[in-house]
Amino acid sequence: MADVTTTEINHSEHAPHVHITPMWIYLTVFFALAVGTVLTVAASRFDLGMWNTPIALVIATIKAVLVILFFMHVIHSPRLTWVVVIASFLWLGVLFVLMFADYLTRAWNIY
Amino acid sequence: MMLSDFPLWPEQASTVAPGVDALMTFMCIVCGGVSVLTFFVIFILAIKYRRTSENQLAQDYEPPKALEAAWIIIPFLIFMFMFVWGSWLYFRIQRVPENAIDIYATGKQWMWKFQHASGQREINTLHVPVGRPIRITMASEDVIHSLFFPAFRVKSDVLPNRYKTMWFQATKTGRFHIFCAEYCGTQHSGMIGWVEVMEPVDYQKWLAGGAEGSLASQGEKLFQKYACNTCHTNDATGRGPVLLGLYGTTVTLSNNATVTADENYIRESILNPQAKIVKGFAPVMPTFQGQVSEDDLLKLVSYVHSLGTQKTAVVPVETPSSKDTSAGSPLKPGAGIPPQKDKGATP
Amino acid sequence: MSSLTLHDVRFVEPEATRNYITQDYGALSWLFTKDHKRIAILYLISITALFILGGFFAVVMRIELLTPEGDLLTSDTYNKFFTLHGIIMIFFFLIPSIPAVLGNFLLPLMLGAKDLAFPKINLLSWYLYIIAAVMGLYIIITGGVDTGWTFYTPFSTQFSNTHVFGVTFAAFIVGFSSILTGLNFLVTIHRMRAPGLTWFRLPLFVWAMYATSIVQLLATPVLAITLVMLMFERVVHVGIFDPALGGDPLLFQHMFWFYSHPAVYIMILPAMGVASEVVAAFTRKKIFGYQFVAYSSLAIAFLGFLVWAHHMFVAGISVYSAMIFSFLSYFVAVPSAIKVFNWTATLYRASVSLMTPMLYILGFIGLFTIGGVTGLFLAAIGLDVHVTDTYFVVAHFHYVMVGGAVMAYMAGLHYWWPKITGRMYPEWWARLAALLVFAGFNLTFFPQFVLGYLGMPRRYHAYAPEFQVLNVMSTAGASVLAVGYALPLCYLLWSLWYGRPAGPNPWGAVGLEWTTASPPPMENFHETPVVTWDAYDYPAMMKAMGETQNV
Amino acid sequence: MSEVTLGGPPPAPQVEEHHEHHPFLQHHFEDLGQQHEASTLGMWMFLSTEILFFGGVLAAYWIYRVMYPEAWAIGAAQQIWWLGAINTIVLIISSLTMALAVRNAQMGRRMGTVYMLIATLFFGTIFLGVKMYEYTKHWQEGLFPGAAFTFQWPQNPALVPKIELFMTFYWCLTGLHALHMVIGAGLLIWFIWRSWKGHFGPEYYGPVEIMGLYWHFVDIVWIFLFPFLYLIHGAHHG
Ligand code: HEA
Ligand code: HEA
Ligand code: HEC
Ligand code: CUA
Ligand SMILES: [Cu+2]
Repeated sequence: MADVTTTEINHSEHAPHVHITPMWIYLTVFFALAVGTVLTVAASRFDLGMWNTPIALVIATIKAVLVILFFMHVIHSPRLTWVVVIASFLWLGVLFVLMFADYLTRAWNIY
Repeated sequence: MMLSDFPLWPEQASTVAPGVDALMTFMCIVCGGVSVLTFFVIFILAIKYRRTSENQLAQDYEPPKALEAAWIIIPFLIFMFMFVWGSWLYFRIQRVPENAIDIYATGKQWMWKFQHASGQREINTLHVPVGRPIRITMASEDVIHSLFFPAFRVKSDVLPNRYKTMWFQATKTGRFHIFCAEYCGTQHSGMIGWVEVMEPVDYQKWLAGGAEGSLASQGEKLFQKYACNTCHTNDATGRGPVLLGLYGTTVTLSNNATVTADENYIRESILNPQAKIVKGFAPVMPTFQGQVSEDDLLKLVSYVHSLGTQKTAVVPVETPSSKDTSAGSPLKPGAGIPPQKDKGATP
Repeated sequence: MSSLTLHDVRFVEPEATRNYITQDYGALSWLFTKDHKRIAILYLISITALFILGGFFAVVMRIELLTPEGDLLTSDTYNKFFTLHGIIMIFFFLIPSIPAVLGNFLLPLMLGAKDLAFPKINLLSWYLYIIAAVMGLYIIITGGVDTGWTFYTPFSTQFSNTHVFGVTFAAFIVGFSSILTGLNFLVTIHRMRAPGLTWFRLPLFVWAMYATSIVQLLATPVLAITLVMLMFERVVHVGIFDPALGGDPLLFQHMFWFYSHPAVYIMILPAMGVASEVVAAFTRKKIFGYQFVAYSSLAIAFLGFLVWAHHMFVAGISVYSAMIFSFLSYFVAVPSAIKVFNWTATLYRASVSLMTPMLYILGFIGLFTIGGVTGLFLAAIGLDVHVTDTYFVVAHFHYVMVGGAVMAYMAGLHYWWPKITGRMYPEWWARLAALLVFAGFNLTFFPQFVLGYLGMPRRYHAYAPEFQVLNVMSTAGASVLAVGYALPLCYLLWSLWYGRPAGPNPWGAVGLEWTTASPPPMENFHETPVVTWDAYDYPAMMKAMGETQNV
Repeated sequence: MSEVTLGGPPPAPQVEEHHEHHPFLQHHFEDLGQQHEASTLGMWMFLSTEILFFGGVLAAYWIYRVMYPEAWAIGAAQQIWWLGAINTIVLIISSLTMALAVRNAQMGRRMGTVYMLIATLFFGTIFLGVKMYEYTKHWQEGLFPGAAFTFQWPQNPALVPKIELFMTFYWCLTGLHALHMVIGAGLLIWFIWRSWKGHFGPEYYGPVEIMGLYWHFVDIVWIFLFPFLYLIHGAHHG
């Protein structure tokens, strides 16, 4: 488990911990997201062969990670929040990987 | 009741059956053994360390922790052995021998239609030769069914819009059950039949039509001889109603009266078709009065009877393929999902 | 320390004059309660009603199956009965049973908390449950549904003309009830533990509920979205799962089992938690290999997500993925084995008392083992080809679900009944019922293994005559079973008025829930407890409790 | 999800008071810190279920996308990509304003929070407006699956059912997303009212933070939906 400690229960502070993210971080992230959107559109205008889909996916993932880390404050959150976020995507990954394992091998011959 | 009414082990009638039974025996011994051992230990301990006084506490003793490792590793190894055996058997069940005879099967609410390569069609009965591998290529016309031969220890789901194959090689002659094992609606439990395993010579004779079959199977010949099958096809394409599953159902007539399709009604329908016109059909069926002998009539009636009691509506359900512009027929192979292996011919 | 006897532990706190039952009166004080104990009682009443309803369908089915012909019911009615039986028992009885009743009641008590983290959400989840149940009942009255509890397409989307939409919608709603319960438990366990109550001091029931909640949280949404797609397909006639329109019916099965296989662990993990509690209490011993048992719950929760397609071995998945799923299915059996062996080892040099809860739990261990090992038969792909969709599977899952989960639920209900109601149940009647349930259960479902291997398919309204003898045995067993379940219904009700007052700790067990009054007061503890001992540490705990008493 | 914000006695906003008497501290929590941690953790767990909820449809979407790449490209070509792009930007802006609303609440700037929430609501509404425009257009073009689907593809009529399948996913995904937006907008209105009342401040900003988590999540979903539904590259544009 991520937090096997007792300190977590014995709160020393009474009020929630406040971490105020500086303004420039928000603006930078916003700018990055906007650029990402433009890039996504731009990349889709060209025929990049098999690379169109991976590029779109990578950009979208980077954007999502930025939102999660900064807008959603995960970067300053307790380890448990990280665990929850990563676990969710891990579980979704299980669904994708094992399902595709079936579809992609259906046409294979039996030896 | 007699012991024969109370079987504990199914008949073994295919080449893979002993293999499946061997694995089953192994599983029963290992799992049964471990379970019984566990129960025995629990039983002994529960008696031996029974609480004798209200306030008695447990002794301050812990079994060695190494036990923990033992009962993680040993079961795991046993499990892996089961996995390997099971998969090996599965591949044996899946891998079709080269020289297999092809038979085509269609599942449909609620009947099995089989078609032999030489053109014979049959319903809910399947004739196969003993000692020859048989490959069945199959698809469903509506929902998912599952073709199950308990005596052969094989079954396979039958999917709409996609071909699947299964195979078996019978090892003894006789009659064995065919069941539909995937729930498919009202008459799921009536979607049953028999597989008749014959000597290859008899099978050849049967294929050639030379064999003296039952009344019904002779009726089937007559059905072709009198060209009934030109109008009464197995799907809704003919000019006459589908007779599959007719027997025993309630038929609505053109005057909205209803009548139960029993032997008499069938007989009358053959001899005097205009007497009762089925709703939704034109009165185009010719009379066979004077052309069919009583003998033959009986065979015809018993054939129609044998088509079973599976159908609920007189007008067959449309297959849900009307919108499928790409496949045309719902049975077109490869429409949709890549088939496991291209098996070529269509039923 | 050695001068202390268990009698010292028996009376820890004076009986509270006002407890959660007597705090307020009137129906509204119950319907709008936010107290976790009251919500547990609401759940107890509702799931008992639905269990009886599901049992009614089962009994009628069994009577129908006395003869090979379909004579008592029409085919359509029979099909509706097993569908409703399956849906009610799984979604409306077994999934909420231990978590929503015992978990709700006990979790805050075991954690030394005043309530769950989100009391209003807890109440909301009961309301969702009730809304779904009422929808279900309405549908039963107006015609039922006949798809089987698995809702396989294309039958459910195109062919069935029963209330598929309504039932899937009800299942969708009850799914959210389950998600909210799981979420509430997870947050409570993480954030509301009493001072000193570290992870490895938690009772194993809490570990089990923790693992269960993870599964509820991460599996149920996939069922929800699958049902949404099914409903959309049925209403708008699109082709997500319709082969004629390019869809793939196997996709539905994949997504359905992505939830429904983990769901079987939603049912068995809490049962395993109850088993650990009861074994510890009735052997007065720390569960052997505590940490292994705790971690095995998490292992089951995780590995349980990797095996779903073992329900589809003959459905048309690729042979290679069938192999992968078979392989992984054996992995999930390892942690289950760990638990069974550790419970057994705990009995060694213990102080074993065979009171009713322990009887049920010994039954649970035995029957779960049989159910579990027959799961190994099914996971062997070559063998599954023969036994899938036969009564062998029916026997397997009743062994794990009824022999396993329901037995454990009965054990837990008896074990904590004094805590919940403040009254003892009549011990001898309870033992008799436990034995009847055990005997009736085996007679009902053991013959079904044989039937399945002989080849009798499941969901069969009429069957081949040679299967009759075994079916008659099974029906006979079911009637014993019904009596076995009817008895507790009577004597537990009786005990509410006439039962002997229990006192805070009738079993001489350790655990925070036994340190407060029975029934517990409104906020559980007069003072937030401080935990300085490990779970099931009898000597330490007795010392601590003795000190409390001496104060 | 917003459990914390539901409860408590009627507000009596004040500047300094001991934590145990804070009007929004619920009886079963020890202190505001514990309450805050519990509610954000609860929200994150709720978002896990949301991830798997949307993930379920996306898994199905990808299976068919791999099966029918051509139909998917044609389907995506039926979308007006620049409307999608505008909506993406609009949603990103709303995410920024949402984040700033949380920041203002943390810093105890009451009106700042209110203005930023109003801005978020404003951009959310624009998004929904554009979406409605697209929906009507699709409906008129016969791009709604089922009986209403009249779309033709003369180049290869066999692809029409698969294009319909694409559109099914389009409607499912964007529909679920829009539903989340509508719920979010409703919550925003309520939050605007509450912030205006001055319920939130440095020691009690949890609910705004939670609202923000929800809103950002909905944004993330769209970040994926935009390329998945509007920008599939295929060689067969009509
Ligand atoms: C509580 C519910 C529950 C539980 C816990 C399980 C547990 C398991 N199940 Fe079961 N299962 C169901 C409920 C459950 N199942 C249901 C409802 C269905 C049918 C659904 C439907 O179609 O309607 C089903 C169907 C089902 C199938 C599909 C059958 C088919 O349709 O063809 C399979 C196949 O692999 C399977 C396997 C397993 C396995 C490997 C386990 C394992 O987790 C079991 C692990 C436990 C043990 C193994 C016992 C303890 C171990 C020991 C004592 C070790 C010693 C043993 C040895 C060394 C041999 N189950
Ligand atoms: C938790 C889950 C659960 C539980 C507890 C049960 C309990 C029982 N089930 Fe269950 N069963 C399923 C889950 C469950 N089942 C599922 C998922 C299916 C598959 C459905 C499908 O195929 O879609 C199934 C299918 C199924 C079948 C197969 C149907 C078929 O395939 O054709 C049968 C047949 O015997 C059966 C029998 C029983 C019996 C006799 C009980 C008994 O244990 C019930 C005993 C309980 C009572 C009788 C009620 C309480 C009693 C009283 C209050 C006393 C008074 C009442 C009377 C005297 C009537 N069940
Ligand atoms: C020219 C086409 C044609 C031929 C040939 C034909 N039928 Fe028919 N049959 C029909 C039509 C049309 C109906 C429905 C109208 C009616 O009831 O007369 C029908 C109805 C029937 C029915 C009643 C079906 C029901 O659903 O209730 C039976 C039984 C039947 N035919 C048997 C036979 C048999 C046996 C033969 C051959 C010996 C035969 N038919 C030859 C066209 C034909
Ligand atoms: Cu066909 Cu069951
Ligand atoms: Cu399973």
